[in-house]
Amino acid sequence: MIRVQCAPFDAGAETAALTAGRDDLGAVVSFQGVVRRGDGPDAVDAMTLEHYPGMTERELERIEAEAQRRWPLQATLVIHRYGRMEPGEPIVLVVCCSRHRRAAFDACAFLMDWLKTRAPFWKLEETAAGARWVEATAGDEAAAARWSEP
Amino acid sequence: MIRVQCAPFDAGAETAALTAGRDDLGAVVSFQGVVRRGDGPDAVDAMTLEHYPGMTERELERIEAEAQRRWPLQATLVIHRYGRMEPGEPIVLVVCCSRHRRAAFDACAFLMDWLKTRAPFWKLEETAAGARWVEATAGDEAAAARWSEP
Amino acid sequence: MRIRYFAWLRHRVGTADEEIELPAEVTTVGALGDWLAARSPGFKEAWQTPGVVRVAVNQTHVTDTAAAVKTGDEVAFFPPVTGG
Amino acid sequence: MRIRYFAWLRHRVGTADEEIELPAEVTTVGALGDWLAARSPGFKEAWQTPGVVRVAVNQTHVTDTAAAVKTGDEVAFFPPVTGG
Repeated sequence: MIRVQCAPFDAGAETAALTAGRDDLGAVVSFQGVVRRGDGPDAVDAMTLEHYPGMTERELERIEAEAQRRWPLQATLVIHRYGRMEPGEPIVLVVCCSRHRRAAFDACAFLMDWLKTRAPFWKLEETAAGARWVEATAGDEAAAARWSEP
Repeated sequence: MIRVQCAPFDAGAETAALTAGRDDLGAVVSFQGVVRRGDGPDAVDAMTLEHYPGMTERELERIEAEAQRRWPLQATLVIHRYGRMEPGEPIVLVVCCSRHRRAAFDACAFLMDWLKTRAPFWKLEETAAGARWVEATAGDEAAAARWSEP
Repeated sequence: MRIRYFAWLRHRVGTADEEIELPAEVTTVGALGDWLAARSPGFKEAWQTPGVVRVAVNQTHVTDTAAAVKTGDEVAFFPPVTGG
Repeated sequence: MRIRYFAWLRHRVGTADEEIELPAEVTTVGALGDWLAARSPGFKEAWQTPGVVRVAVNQTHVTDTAAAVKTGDEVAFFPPVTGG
């Protein structure tokens, strides 16, 4: 299940709803990304996430389907916010449920790595020196590349 | 922070309490282990976790300290239950917070792999055929071995 | 054809989207980018810098500049994504 | 010296813990296991099967059967752990 929304979410409540009443899940792995203030002159006062409505949903669905193809997952959830948010607020939530922990861990890391390099979101940070667009990193590209199939 | 308890826990509430008021965390990765019913004649009606009071806490503290030594973690939480629990109930919760997702993912997987092979817990499963002690698996040993340092 | 721009590329071009009449000779993503670059100095600079502009045709990533485009498509240009 | 047994080893031995008077010649984990095995057929069978019995001395895992034990220590014997 994927969801793109402006409003904050409650990671615990979302995860609880996903797993409610189920006795077939052995492992529930979740990732939550949070706006980080940072230090010194680079400290972030707020962040605005722009996205590409329509393509965002399609791309997240593709990424989720790819994770389900690669690992035996019993339930998955991806929530990604857009709009303005302040340090400490949640940006993204990915939850993967599987019988065994390794599949749940790998699928969750994979979803984040692909999401970081494929989902059409762009971060605009507000700092004391003004607003600036966050640049993509080679580290994120490398992280996504480790999931490439032969 | 580590905790050993008989009572169930609320993973969402525990994670929220760990991260409350913090704006320096970029990535929050959590693992929750759940009693799995299973299928057919092996289906589990309930499970009782025996442990070694005193050593359990010491061992979990050692494992947590080792994770903090290996990765730049800003907050960690390990909760492990003992006693009788039914399918769908939580057994263990591990939460790792870091600035970056890779450290949080790796530390959380490491904590689970070491916990699985070092923390003195033993599972007794109740099935239609009677009670039986769960056997340790070579897979868990292999999972723990991948974190060995040169 | 609808053209969309995102993030700082949107600022450079000065618009979030525009409707264009696709010239008959423009049949690929590469040719479309070149044609748009001729109309917009801000877009041209980014378009000519390797690795800076990404393209989606009908909301699907396209990495080959030889990929086909035609009237009715929605084509988006944007910087590398930074979500998550 | 306090000896503790856990999980199915506790069933085999028939007790969760016992106080023993450590003989002077028993100074290692290996010798202690052998000495206990001579007293308990259930323990002996498990102790003599490789990889089945794990040991902790004063609540710390010990893998070397040459590790020292002395009066006042708490020594625990148990199967491979299966928590998590």
